[in-house]
Formats: sequence, C-alpha cells, structure tokens
Amino acid sequence: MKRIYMDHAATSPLDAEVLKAMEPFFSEKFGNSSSLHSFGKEAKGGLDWAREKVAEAINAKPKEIIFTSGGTESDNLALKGIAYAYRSKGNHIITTKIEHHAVLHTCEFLEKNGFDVTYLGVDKYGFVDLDELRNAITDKTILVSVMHANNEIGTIEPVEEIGKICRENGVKFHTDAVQTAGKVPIDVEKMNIDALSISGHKIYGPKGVGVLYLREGTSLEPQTLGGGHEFGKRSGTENIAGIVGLGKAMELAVKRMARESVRLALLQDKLSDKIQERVDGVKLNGHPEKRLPGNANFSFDFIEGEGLIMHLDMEGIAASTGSACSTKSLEPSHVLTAIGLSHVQAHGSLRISLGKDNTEEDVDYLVGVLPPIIKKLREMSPLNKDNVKEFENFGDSEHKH
Amino acid sequence: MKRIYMDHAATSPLDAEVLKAMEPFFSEKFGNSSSLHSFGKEAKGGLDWAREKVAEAINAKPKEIIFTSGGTESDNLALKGIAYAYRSKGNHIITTKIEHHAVLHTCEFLEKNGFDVTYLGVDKYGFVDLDELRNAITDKTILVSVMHANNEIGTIEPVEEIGKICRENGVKFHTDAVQTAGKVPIDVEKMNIDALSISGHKIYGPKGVGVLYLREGTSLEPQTLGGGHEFGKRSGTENIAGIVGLGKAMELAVKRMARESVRLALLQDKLSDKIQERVDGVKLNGHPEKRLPGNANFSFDFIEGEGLIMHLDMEGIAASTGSACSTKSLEPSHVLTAIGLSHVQAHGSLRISLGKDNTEEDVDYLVGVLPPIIKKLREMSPLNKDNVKEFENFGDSEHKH
Amino acid sequence: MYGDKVMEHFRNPHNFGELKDADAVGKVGNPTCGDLMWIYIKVGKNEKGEEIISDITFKTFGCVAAIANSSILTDMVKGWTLEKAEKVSKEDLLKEMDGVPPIKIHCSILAADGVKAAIKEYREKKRKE
Amino acid sequence: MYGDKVMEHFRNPHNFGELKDADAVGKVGNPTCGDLMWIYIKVGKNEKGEEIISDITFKTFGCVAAIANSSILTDMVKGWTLEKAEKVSKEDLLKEMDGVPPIKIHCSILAADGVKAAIKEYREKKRKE
Ligand SMILES: Cc1ncc(COP(=O)(O)O)c(C=O)c1O
Ligand SMILES: Cc1ncc(COP(=O)(O)O)c(C=O)c1O
Repeated sequence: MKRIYMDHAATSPLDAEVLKAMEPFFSEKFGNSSSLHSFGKEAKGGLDWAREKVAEAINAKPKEIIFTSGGTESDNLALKGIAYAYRSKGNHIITTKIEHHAVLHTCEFLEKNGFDVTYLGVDKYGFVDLDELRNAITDKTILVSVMHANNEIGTIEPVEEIGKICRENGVKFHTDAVQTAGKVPIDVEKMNIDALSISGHKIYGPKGVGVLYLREGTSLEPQTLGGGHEFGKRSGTENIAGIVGLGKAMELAVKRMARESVRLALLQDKLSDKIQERVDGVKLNGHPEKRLPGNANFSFDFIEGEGLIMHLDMEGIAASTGSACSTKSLEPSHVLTAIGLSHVQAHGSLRISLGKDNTEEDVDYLVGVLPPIIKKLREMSPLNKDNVKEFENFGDSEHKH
Repeated sequence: MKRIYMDHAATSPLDAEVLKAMEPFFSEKFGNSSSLHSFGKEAKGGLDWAREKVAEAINAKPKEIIFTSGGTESDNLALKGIAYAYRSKGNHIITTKIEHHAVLHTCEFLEKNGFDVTYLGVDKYGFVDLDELRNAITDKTILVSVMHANNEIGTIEPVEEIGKICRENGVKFHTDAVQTAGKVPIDVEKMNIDALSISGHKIYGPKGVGVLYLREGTSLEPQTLGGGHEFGKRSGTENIAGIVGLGKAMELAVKRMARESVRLALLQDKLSDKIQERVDGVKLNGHPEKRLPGNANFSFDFIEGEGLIMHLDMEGIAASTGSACSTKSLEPSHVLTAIGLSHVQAHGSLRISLGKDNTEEDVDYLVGVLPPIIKKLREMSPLNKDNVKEFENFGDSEHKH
Repeated sequence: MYGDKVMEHFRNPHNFGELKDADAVGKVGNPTCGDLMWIYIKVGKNEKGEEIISDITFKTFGCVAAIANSSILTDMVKGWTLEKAEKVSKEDLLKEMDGVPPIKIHCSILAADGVKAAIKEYREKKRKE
Repeated sequence: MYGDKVMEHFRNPHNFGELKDADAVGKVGNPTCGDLMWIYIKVGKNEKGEEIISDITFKTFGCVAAIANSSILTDMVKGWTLEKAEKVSKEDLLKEMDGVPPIKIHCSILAADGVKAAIKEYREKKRKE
C-alpha cells in the first residue's frame, strides 16, 4: 500500500544529503573533539563547521551556538539556566498557555522552586496579546518565553514585537523555534532574541540533537555538568555526526526555504479548501494566514481523533491528533482548549503537517479518503448537532478523570 | 601515513554492524515513537528492541532502562535525580576523588545546594578502601557513587562489595560504568547496583546516546522535563537510530567480550613489558591486573605529556595524556594526583587504550617509535634525576595557577 | 499499542448504530475524557422464560479502545440473561481486549458499564409500568 | 589548536640543549603548571661596543606551546642587545605564536620571562665580579 507521511510537525525523515554529510563522522573522523591528536582535530573540524552553519542560518555568532540533545533539552536549559542565573535580579517569568510541554513542565518545576510564572492566554487564533504581555512585566520579571510558532495549530507569534518589548524592559527573551527554524526566517538580531531553541529532527536532520542559541553576554547556569564542553554551558562528548547533520539540515532548509514555504502554503490552502468543501461540521484551527507553511489543523464535529488517525493510517496516511506527546494523557490538547475549543471539539482534531515529499496527488488522495471515514465515525457516534450542546459545557479545566 | 588509533577510552569508531542496524531508522522507520500511526509504531519497535538488548546485557528489566544523551547526562541524572528524590531521608552523598568530571562537578553542584559530599581517597593503585566507605556512611547518607572502572588508569573498583555495603546500610548505589559496559561483565542483581551509567560511543556505538539503568522502585526526580518520554524520567523525542545503535553495540560487545577482553589484556601486557624494557624512568599507573583490558597508563620521568602526544600523532599514533577532557584545564589529572603522583609525574603521563582493530603489529610499531621520542623530549628537558626532587614537592593540591 | 483483535473490531465494528425499537438505552462516559457510549438493548425471553438480551447495539464517541470494546462486549452479551449480563466482569472484558496500555484501561471496559446502565434503565422503566 | 608555525617549531625546535659555556641561565616556570624553562645565554659585543646576546639556547619541560615559544623567541633575540632583549614584548611573541587558545597564553609567552631572567642573572653576576 501507498504510504503517505503527513506528520512532519512530529518528526521528519533524515534527508539523504544530510546523511551523506554525517557519514564521514561515523567511523573515519570519529575522534573525540577534545583529543589532541589528528582524529580529535578532524572531529573538531566538523563541530566548528556545523556551529558556523547554524549561526549563519539565524544571524548569530558561532560562539552563541550551544549544541544539545534536542528541542526539549534546549527548552529546559534555556529556562532553568536563565532563571537561576538571574535569580538575584528577580523571580518572575512570563510564558503562554500554548507552549510545548518542554517549556510548560519546566515552568511548573520553577514554580515549585521559588519562581512565579505568569501564563498568558491567547485569542481564538492562538495569538498572544502584546498589551497583556506589557502589563504582566513587573520589576521582578527576568525572562519571557513565547514560542515562535505553535506545534499544533501552527500559529506564528509576533516574536519581533515581543522581543522589542522585552528589550525595552530589560528582560531576557527566549523563544522555542523548534517548529520554525529552517521554515520561517529567523534573525536573532532583528527579533531581539536572547535565547532560542532548535531541534534537528523537525527539519530532516537527525533526532537527538538540538541547539540553544544564547546571546553573547547572557548568563546561563549550566544544567549538565562534566568535561566543560560547549563553552562550559553543556557538558558531554559531542555527538559530532549528529551535530554535522543538524548543521547540514539547517543549511539545506535555509536554502530551500523561500520556494518550499510557498509550495507548502499553497498545498495546505488547497487541502483546507477541499476538506471544507467536502465535509461539513469542520473548522480550521489557528490563523488562516499567519501559520506554519504546510500545517493544517481541523476540528471535526462529533468524532474523536484517535479513531480518525487509525482509519487514516489504514489508508496509508500518517497524521496526528493534538500533540504527538499528548498520547500519554487522556486530557485533550491544552493548546486547543486555550484557543477556546470545548473538550469535545478538541478531541475531534486532526493535524496534517505537510513536508518536502508531499505532492498535490497526496493531498488529493487524503481529500478522497477522508470524507467516508468522517461519515463512518459520525454514524457510530452518539453525538449530533441536536445533543452536542449538552456535552460541550464539559470543557472546564477543573474536570479531571 | 599509517594511522593507528589507540585512544578508545576517549571514544571509538562506529562499528559497521551497528551502523547497519541504525540505517533503517534514518529515513524509512523514521517516525516519532509517540505517534499513533504505523511510522510511529515502527519507531517504537526499534526503541523496545534496544531497551531489551541493553537490559539483557546487564541482567536488568527493560523498564529499568532509561535512554539519555550520553554518559555525562546519565551521571548528572543519576546523582541529581536520586539526591533530590531522597532529600527528605538525608543529605549526605559519598563518592571518590577519581570519578569522571560528570560525577565530580555534579557533586560540587549538589554541595552548593545543601548536600554534604564525602570524597573518598584511593590507594596507589586507585582502589577505594571498603572500611573507609563503611565508616563514611552515616544515617544521613542517601547515595554512594563509585565508578566501575577509572577512565584514566583503568583500575576496576570492587563494586560488588561496595553494592553489598550500600544494600546493608539502606543506601542507594550508583556506578559510572561508562568504561566497563560491554567490556567487563556487569550484573546489576549480583552487584547490588541501583543506578548505572552507560555511554554508546565507548563501545563502537554512536555518540550522543547513553543509558541510565535505574532499579525498579528507586525514586528519581527527572531533570529534563517535557513530553514524559522514558517512563516520565527523561523527556525529549527519542533518538531512535542512536538508541538502536547503542542496543546493537551492547549486543555485539557482550557477544565478543570473553574473547576480546583476553586479547586486549594480552596486547596490553606485551605493550607494557616492551615499553618498560626499552625505556627507563617509566612507571605503569593503576593496578597491574585489576584493570580494563587494553588500558595502559604510563608516567615517563622528566617530560610533559602534550608534547609526547603530538610527537606520537606525527608518527600516526593517537593516544592521550590524562583525561581527554582535561585539555581544558592546565591542572594535571586529578586521578593521577589522587594515586600519589607528583604534578611533574602526572604531567608526564601517557594513556594507551587499545581497541578492536589494534593488532600485535600496531603494538610493535608503537614500541618502536616511542623510545626516540622520549629520548628527544628528555634531551630538551631541564629536568633530570639529579634535580627532579626539588620540583616534585610542588605536588600539593593547594598550589593553583 | 493495540492487539490484532482490538484493531479488527475497531476496523469492522459489530452491532453499531441505533437500535430503533430498543427497550432501553444505557448512556455512559464523558466526552471531556474523550469517550461517550450509548448501549441500546432489546429484551426478550429464552426457553426457560428468563429475560435475555435479544438484541444489542452501540453508538460510541471515543478512541479505538472505546469502539473496540463496544463491539466486543455487545457480541459477547448478546443472548445472555439480564442477570448474567448485569454481572459482566470488567476483568473478562479487559482480557478480551488483550493487553491495552494502562492509560487506556478506563475506556477499554466502559462497555461493561454501558450494558449495566442499559439493564438498569430497563428495570426501572418496567417497575414504573 | 596550534598554527603551522608553532607546530613546525615544536617538531624541529631551534637552539635547544645546554649551552656549555653560558654566561647566565634564566630559570622560569613551574612544573606543577606543566612548564619549566631554562634559557642559557652567552653575551658578546657588537661593533658599537654594546652587549648583545651572542648565543642562546633553551631546555624546556612543557607543552607544545612552551617548546615552540622557546624556539621562536631564542631565534628572535639572538644578536639583540641586552637592552632591547630585556624589553622583549610578550604581545609580539604572542603574535609570532599565531593564535594560541586562551588557556595556553601563559606558556606561550614564558620564554620572554626566561630571557629577562637570564639577562638579570647575567647583570647580577657581573655586578658581583
Ligand atoms: C514547539 C516544540 N518545542 C519543543 C519540542 C521538543 O523537541 P524535541 O522533540 O527535539 O525534544 C517540540 C517537538 O517535539 C516542539 O514541537
Ligand atoms: C568514566 C566516564 N564517565 C563519564 C563519561 C562521559 O560520557 P559521555 O562522553 O558519553 O558524555 C566518560 C567519557 O567521557 C567516562 O570515561
């Protein structure tokens, strides 16, 4: 059977060119970059090369690039590292209700350890309100963390304006750019960003490698201690092959960005239009334009997402419902409830995230197989437009299993 | 020029079979293991397979295996994770003066955060004294961390006895087995081990992936928060290719262990004998027998190690002096000073760590090129047996740059 | 995550849809938690004159496990006496579901509650008659 | 880590070994920190009658940078007047070393101290004569 992967926001396949760049570092230039000998120097060469590539891609300096084990570690390191480094200045952090769990759970950890965290709400499109942000800043605020684009609904936040507000108030600004790096232009100077998280596996790079950009002069308490790698900010023998892979993936992504983002946005538009044409009781979540190219997030009335995903999987289509990570909890996506969806609507969500190998035909195929699946699930569902109202009020956050 | 790698304690090349096992997970079975669809299931399959392989290798259960980004993270997670989880029981930790910096610097961090740490000394071979350990345990002691084998001098510690003492005293026992996993038999049951660190790149597996074995029922405060991966103990999208590589590397290492450890021990004996035969003023550091197969650590009188390494490198031989990581500090190795070497002797150390591709011929070649290098460096050195005494007293630890 | 049997029942569920002339409907679950299940029953009599479930269908909003256990349980209890069906064991149902992950246990046994709720409604209706 | 010039001087150091009939020896460094350097000088006169370093050698226990800067500086100051050599600039020497890592700066300029120490010893010896 034909298999069509449409879950690129969860992860992506390694690009053949990226693998080629990594290959010499598996068993030829395999040294430990700390070693004095030639094997060590070769490894160091790869490390330096990748650092430059990543720096170039976001208009940073090589020494501002810290390699980590992924987006989750980058988020943890940024938040804990900056919070503890500036603890004497204040204990207030501002973030949003729609961040990835790597940010949210780290904030909850910090709350348990003497920090106050303000979680900004978002409007129906998922946008943070800039005035609300301004009002939330106090003289104890040390850090603002707002994601560049949301991984579920794809909404792109006004980070440049947020950066400006932070700069004006002398507050550090971190942004989780795991979904945008290599897909949407990033300029840490123009955007006034002090810290930024990137993950390799979202851009056809390897899993298990990420980046924390940290502006020169920004203090950070290291979280992983040892041999003093990465300018003393993140210890552990460097995953050179993975780091080179990330460097190559960033280079390719930036090179392809202009064309690919237009192509994906058009594909996504077509997809959204056709689905809304052929299925009723469907809603596109997130903002219609200011969204990640290729991301489409729908809510289908009266049905639940897992069954939908499994039926699509049986037709060869890989997609997701809510966040990929949320399969460990029965709670519906915190992002979808934050934009005002009831729990019933949130459970009926489908996220399609298109990528480099997806074509018009793939979209046509999806648009063909989806309506009968929705129809079948609705036939099976006790919910309908006459009774759904009585169940929608369950969307209060107090209700727990 | 012929290039001979003899620095396997720093890192090792990826085994071709390991790469082969990893390959399907780069761009075919590339899914996110949390995803519901078939790509996700394939990834989950790789993850489960590797978890079983690692568990088998150390006589643990699959659910006791937590994948991390490497040995450094495993050490950090074990120490901080257990220390904070048992904080209400006590605040005392016992370790040794010869641990890797990943353990030592984490202990220093814990000291700054309300914990008391006892650093046990070692004898001239590098052995911890079991009575000293017994005496150090108080009713506030919650954790003992003693490495399985030292990365510099190769000495294998009596972990089984240490585990027994810890068990008798109701204290958790962590061991850093980064240098021994796959090289020396490990049985977490027999050895009474509660937590154990492993790193992929020391056993012909990939860099950037490691394991923390954590005994069922042992509490741990997670340090990297997010999607709740690895049983909620270590979040971050799993590096499936890397994890499968580590699983394969462990499987191969265990299969080859019996033969390979004998072969390497014999090669190392030959190397030590020949060097001591042809060069005077040389001493083998560590214990003559209870050492890692293939590890040889020498101190050459009157010369400094960096120059020695660089001369060997020019002859095509990759070796190291002190710890690979110590190139970031001018202090001589804390391990060599802990076994009683003066700073001058410690600076003159050479670590040869043999691996699977090293042959008798390689050893002969090293034994051939080494004596003239030592001779040349000694000719250049102001130190000699008549004046060295006056400089050896500088070995006190108070002296700092 | 799910075994073959669960997937098979999810793919081709038995007994789904409204039962037009149902004697009672058991409504269980809560869409906030992602599942809502209606079990329709029709009650008849066996040769001994005992009341039995002569027909049963379901309508389910929920995950794969919720749909599969609706199908499996309705298959199972069809023809059972009300007395027996009332005591249907959640453990047995879970066994039939063949190893669902812990987080899915709740929705993998919901149909048992559904059948009980339907029988209860049937008895109450009868009492009022 | 090191540039070509440093590596070349490390590989084939100039002016190493004891200077048998040296007029003075400057002893600097500290083996605890990994370097110890002895600079041997012989003092002569130039046509103007000024005292110059007519010959110079070194013995060094230390890293690549320590050995290389011994070689480079002894090359450099050979023939210089004591007055000029006394004021040899550490910055100039560091420039000659062509970009050593920060942690190696200490041992990359040690030879300047060595030359100064040797000249100082020479002057003291002369004063006592
Ligand atoms: C917005 C966002 N932040 C952080 C992460 C975590 O990154 P990683 O998967 O590399 O741990 C993800 C993806 O899982 C993400 O989408
Ligand atoms: C004993 C020991 N512990 C920990 C580590 C750190 O492991 P990694 O290099 O995977 O971070 C090493 C090697 O560097 C080691 O030899």
